[in-house]
Amino acid sequence: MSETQTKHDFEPKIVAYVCNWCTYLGADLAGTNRLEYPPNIRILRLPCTGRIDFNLIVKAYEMGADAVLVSGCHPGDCHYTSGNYHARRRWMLFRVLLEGIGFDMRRVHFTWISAAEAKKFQEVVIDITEQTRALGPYGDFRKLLEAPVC
Amino acid sequence: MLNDLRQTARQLLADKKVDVVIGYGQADPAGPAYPVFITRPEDTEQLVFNDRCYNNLTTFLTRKEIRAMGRAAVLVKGCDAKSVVVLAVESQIDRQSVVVIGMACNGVGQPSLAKCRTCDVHMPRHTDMVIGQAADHAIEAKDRYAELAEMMSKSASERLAYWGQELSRCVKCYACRQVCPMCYCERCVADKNQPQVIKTSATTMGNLAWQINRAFHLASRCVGCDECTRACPAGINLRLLNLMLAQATEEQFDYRPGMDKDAQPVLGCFSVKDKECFIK
Amino acid sequence: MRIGVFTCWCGENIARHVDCQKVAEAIRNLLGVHCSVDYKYMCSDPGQSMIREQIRNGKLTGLVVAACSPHMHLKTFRKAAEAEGLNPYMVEMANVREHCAWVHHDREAATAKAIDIIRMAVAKVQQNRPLAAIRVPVTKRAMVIGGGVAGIQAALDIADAGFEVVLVERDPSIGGKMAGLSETFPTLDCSQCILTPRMVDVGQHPRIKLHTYSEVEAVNGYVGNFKVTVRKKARYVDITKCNGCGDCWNKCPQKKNLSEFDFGMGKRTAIYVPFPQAVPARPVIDREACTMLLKGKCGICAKKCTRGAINFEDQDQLITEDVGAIVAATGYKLCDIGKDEGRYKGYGEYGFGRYADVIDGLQFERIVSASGPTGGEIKRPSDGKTPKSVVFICCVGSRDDAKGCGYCSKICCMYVAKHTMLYKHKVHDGQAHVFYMDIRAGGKNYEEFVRRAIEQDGAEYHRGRVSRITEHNGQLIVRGVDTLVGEAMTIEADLVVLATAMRPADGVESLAQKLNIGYDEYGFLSESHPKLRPVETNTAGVLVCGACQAPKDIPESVAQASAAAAKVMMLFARDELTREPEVAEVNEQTCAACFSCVRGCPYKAIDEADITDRQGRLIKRTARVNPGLCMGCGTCVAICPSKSVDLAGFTEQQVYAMVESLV
Amino acid sequence: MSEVISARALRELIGGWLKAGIRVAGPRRVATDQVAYAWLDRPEDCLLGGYIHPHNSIKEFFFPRHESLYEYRIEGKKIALKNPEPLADERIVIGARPCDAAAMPILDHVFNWDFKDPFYNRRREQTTVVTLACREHDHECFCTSVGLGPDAERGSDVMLYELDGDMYEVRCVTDKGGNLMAGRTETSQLTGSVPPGPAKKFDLAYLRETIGSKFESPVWTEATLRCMACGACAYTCPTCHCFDIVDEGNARGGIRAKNWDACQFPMFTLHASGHNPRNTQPQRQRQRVMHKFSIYPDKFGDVLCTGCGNCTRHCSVHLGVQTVLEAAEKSWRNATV
Repeated sequence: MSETQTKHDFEPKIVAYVCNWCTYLGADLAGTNRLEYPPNIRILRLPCTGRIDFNLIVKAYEMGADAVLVSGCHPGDCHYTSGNYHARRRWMLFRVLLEGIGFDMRRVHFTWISAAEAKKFQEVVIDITEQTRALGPYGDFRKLLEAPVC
Repeated sequence: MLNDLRQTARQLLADKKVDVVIGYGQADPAGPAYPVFITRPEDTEQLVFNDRCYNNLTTFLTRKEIRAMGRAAVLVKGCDAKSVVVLAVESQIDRQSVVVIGMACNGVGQPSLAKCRTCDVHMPRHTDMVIGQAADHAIEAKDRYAELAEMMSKSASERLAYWGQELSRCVKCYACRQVCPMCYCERCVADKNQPQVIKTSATTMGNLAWQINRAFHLASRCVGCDECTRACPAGINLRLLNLMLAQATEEQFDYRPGMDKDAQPVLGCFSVKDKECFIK
Repeated sequence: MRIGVFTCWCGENIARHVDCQKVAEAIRNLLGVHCSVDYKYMCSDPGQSMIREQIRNGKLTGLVVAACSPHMHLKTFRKAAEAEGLNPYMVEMANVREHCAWVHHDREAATAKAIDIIRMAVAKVQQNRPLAAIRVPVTKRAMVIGGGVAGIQAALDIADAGFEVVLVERDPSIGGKMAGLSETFPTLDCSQCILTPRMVDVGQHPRIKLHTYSEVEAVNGYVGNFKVTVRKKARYVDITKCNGCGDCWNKCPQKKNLSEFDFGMGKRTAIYVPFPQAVPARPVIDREACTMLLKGKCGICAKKCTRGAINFEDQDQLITEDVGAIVAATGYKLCDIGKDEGRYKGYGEYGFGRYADVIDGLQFERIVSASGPTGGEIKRPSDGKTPKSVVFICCVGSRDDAKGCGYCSKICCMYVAKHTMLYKHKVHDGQAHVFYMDIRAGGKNYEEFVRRAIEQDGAEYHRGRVSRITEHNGQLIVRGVDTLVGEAMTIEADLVVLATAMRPADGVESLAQKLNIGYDEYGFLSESHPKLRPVETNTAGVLVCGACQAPKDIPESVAQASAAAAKVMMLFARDELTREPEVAEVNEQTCAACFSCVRGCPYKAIDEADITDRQGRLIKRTARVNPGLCMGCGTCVAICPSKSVDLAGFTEQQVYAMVESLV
Repeated sequence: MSEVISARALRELIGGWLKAGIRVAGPRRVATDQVAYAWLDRPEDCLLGGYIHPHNSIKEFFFPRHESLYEYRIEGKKIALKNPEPLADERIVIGARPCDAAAMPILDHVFNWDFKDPFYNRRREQTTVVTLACREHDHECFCTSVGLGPDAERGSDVMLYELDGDMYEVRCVTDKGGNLMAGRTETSQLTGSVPPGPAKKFDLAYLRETIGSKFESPVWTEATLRCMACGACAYTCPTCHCFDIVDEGNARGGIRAKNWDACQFPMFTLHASGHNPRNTQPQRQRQRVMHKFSIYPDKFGDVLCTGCGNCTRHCSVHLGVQTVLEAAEKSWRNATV
């Protein structure tokens, strides 16, 4: 039992899909600056937020994530000029669907974090971890996962 | 009206303008009408049009069996006409080589289907001709999405539980996909197994993943013909999923698929001004 | 698959918070992992040679290095693998330093997380496929857009290196703004004296093809293989026949046209050569001014021309040039502070455009220039009398968000100092006043230059802004404040010179869109990295230099131009380019040809294509990625509903394997 | 002389079963105008009338649409397999339609002719089928055309016939049924009967002897060109029994699952090479009908259809066994004339 685990009875699992050029580097900088944050987050590096398919978000919950973070370059900063604009428009609609089917929107987070915003990265991760810990395990979704067939 | 229809179809075939007319036939007046493919002028007598003509026949325009028959004329109701527009925008059909026969429609089903109760395209648009007359009256956006408002008044957990219940009945027969004119993919992502993005199992989760995928791939493309809902043997109200995205698309982008044949599609495009209040 | 996992301590950096031995233990048990070792410094020579030895002895087919950020060392380890004959793209890194050891101080939690991160990388590498770098041929021919000093420098450097250059200039002559300057700071050497020889070099260079009075119409293709369509505007003079004798413009009756070259300070005829040293020294007919072209009357020039070079039927021509690289050097213009346009708010209070004697810096250059309309004598525009008191105002528009330009135009402090000197040298009893916000004189001999203006040439510098300028019987009343003295002041001036903000030349946005490169809110072209890639853009093969990228003075522009030229030469030093193979590819079997990827691709790298049988009959349509253009963002993958397009290096297989390893 | 039970007593009986931990399935309203065979939570969940046919069939309780064959766990470099616990609980399906019940003995052939499917057989042993004879039918019903009828007893352990006054006559068809109802019924003079079923839609004998030679008949295309290529017919059919075997899991492990599959999907016969022996929809429809009325009967004697009509009833283009065979008989008889 590690300290953090003894500190809390529930350790949320948080999956982060981040772009290679802004948020990933922001996280790198957070490291370089030794900005401590909870270890619950698992970062998947993709070239661009434009690459992040909505099915990946669903898959993360299927794999037992309690919250998902999607993060990339600020508008105008996209390494590929407009991938994040495409992503943004996709999320504008996808959120509506998630919300509609009764998804807990407090468990899906979208942010822009630039390569320079190490502090913001740290704060976002701390926020999400604490908020998700307060929410507890995503029981409603687990029920769906475990629903039997005949 | 019926005579006009048969006459028109006969002419098109006789003049060799088209090789096949995709229309409705009906063996038993008490039973539903179903798609027929008329290739000979004399067979046009089989054509019917009434409030049992549910099918969105434009789905056949992208079917290889039907394409093989040659140039097609297709009957469309107001709602179906919109899918012709989207198919053309998505370069699935060469609009010039298809004859689109619009049928004035006062709604199908007894009682008429949900889509018909909020229909504002009784007279089909963007067709090559329209047979019959029907009165169109504008429907306020909020009325189009009334059912949705009711569902959204429930709590998130209640909604998730509701969909869990409904989708526990889904058997993954893919009727919803097969009848959809917009589901023309040569290989649906659901049938892709490397990787298996969507579980093939008809478990509640597998079904949810599939329906999320289906609904979102139709985002800003679904014309609301509701064939998916009608085709579902398990009676799952898929219409609600489509409405969610239709409403968002209309609210955020002032876009209704298939209404304006020149409007730029919503996805695959972007505006630097897109709202992003949800992004921290 | 035989995977080797190498966990780096990074000295204490990782080992302090992550138990590397425990990690190596845990990973050793993973399915598919052949060996798992930890070591103090993987990136060190012994570290790398250990990895190579393991690849050799263990016949490894995949590699995971658990160390720092891939941005730090992925290339290093890919090289190491390649040296052992293992495809470099079979190497993945697990970032257990920046993303773990450095940010989690609870050793047990950090160790657990490190294991997860590595499991993810192992899951991914199992789905990796060997990739081969993409090779594209290079057309060793460059295009330079803009014939100012930057464009000239770039063109000459590239041409002197032995490559062909196509130089496209919008105006009838090359030379740009610099050709119109009087003398240049900080040395006060005559601008034309140093520029015109280079212009002549360009004109005579065997490897430089010059398109003046021409504009870029369209740009297709990609690095090493651009096809540029150039519009040669109708000049109405056949410059192959013309010998520039001057009979035409000397006889032209339309003499009242404002000279662009003199910034409206002088006049020119309808058929004209912008300035005597123009290259090419051939005239052009101003279609807005020529009565022959407007009304079909006159035609004197045609009669006078002994060589029959005048052609009133002349039409615009479109020509295409194949080039391997493009240098944008489109330069700047001065903010037209007379009027409001969009974000740029005018300086109505300064009366520019309203009072003839309120002029901008470039106009003043023409007035003091020996080749200028006044022959170098300083006369004010209104009545031609010599101004005894001149007020120079800095930062007119610049450094002022309210007026539209938040940035510093950088050259003004220097040229204002220069102006005061030139003025003093010509009008000995005159007094120059300068209103400034700060003096920014960084640069070799710059500060000294400004001091000279103040101390030797007695220019009066007032730190403060001018609130407004009014005219009172022929005198300009300048009301301002000297914040150092701390009092409002009024100066009666004969002439006011505004150091107006520098802005990118007109039409730069549309050019940027044709070149598919970025530009900032002001229209300055974006370099791909502010420090490390200052002349490259985000479109490979397209470079920028000079004032189109940001306000710059001559030496900087020239330096940047040479830098851009050097980049072009680097490109041309090879017969073919190798590009990162991590690009998208379409599964043409399953593509439904909806072409939303074509719509969405930020690089226009996807085309609509037909698949036909041997007889040429259409089997089906499909989207097709041009690997030369694709930059590997993967936007198409997310857009494609049937996932018929995939991105090498980040395939669906790889990404889902990673997610599924997170349980 | 007959054995009867009152509706009230029947519901109490269901309640008793449920209390005793027996899993009871029956027709249940699962949505507005949607009746399905589903597990019952309370006796009143069970519908004993007011519908023609549930949208599914009782095969779900013997051959579920998704079933785990075994679990696998990846532990380090080792992979551990775990068989599922054999089904323990006793089960009752009540209110089955005769056409659904009749499907079970037909399916028994295919799950036992060479490999004896333990999952299927275990469920058969554990489950008692109580059938409710039909008083109504709709346009899609055609049980009478395949030798069954509104009160066909085949596949049932107990038959219930509606009587006036909320009573049911109980006829135990098998010992299993007998044991289930023993002591639960009372003796009466009343005997139940049902009105005649749907008129015959086609001549089975004629089709059985003709169909084998009609592989190339144009009717297949004419009658089925409109097929949408979904699996609604197969999945609502009491006798369709095709399945696929897939592994589903993640880096830690997963299951090997047996999932329903349907011959109407183009993927069903798609080869890895890209070649597809059944390349058009009519070919797939022909396969379905041929399987039911030629291939299966040639092998096992029974036609693979009980006339429930679900295929046509749930088809978005009103296409099913009945419509195809009607068309086929018509065109073949005309051809011979």
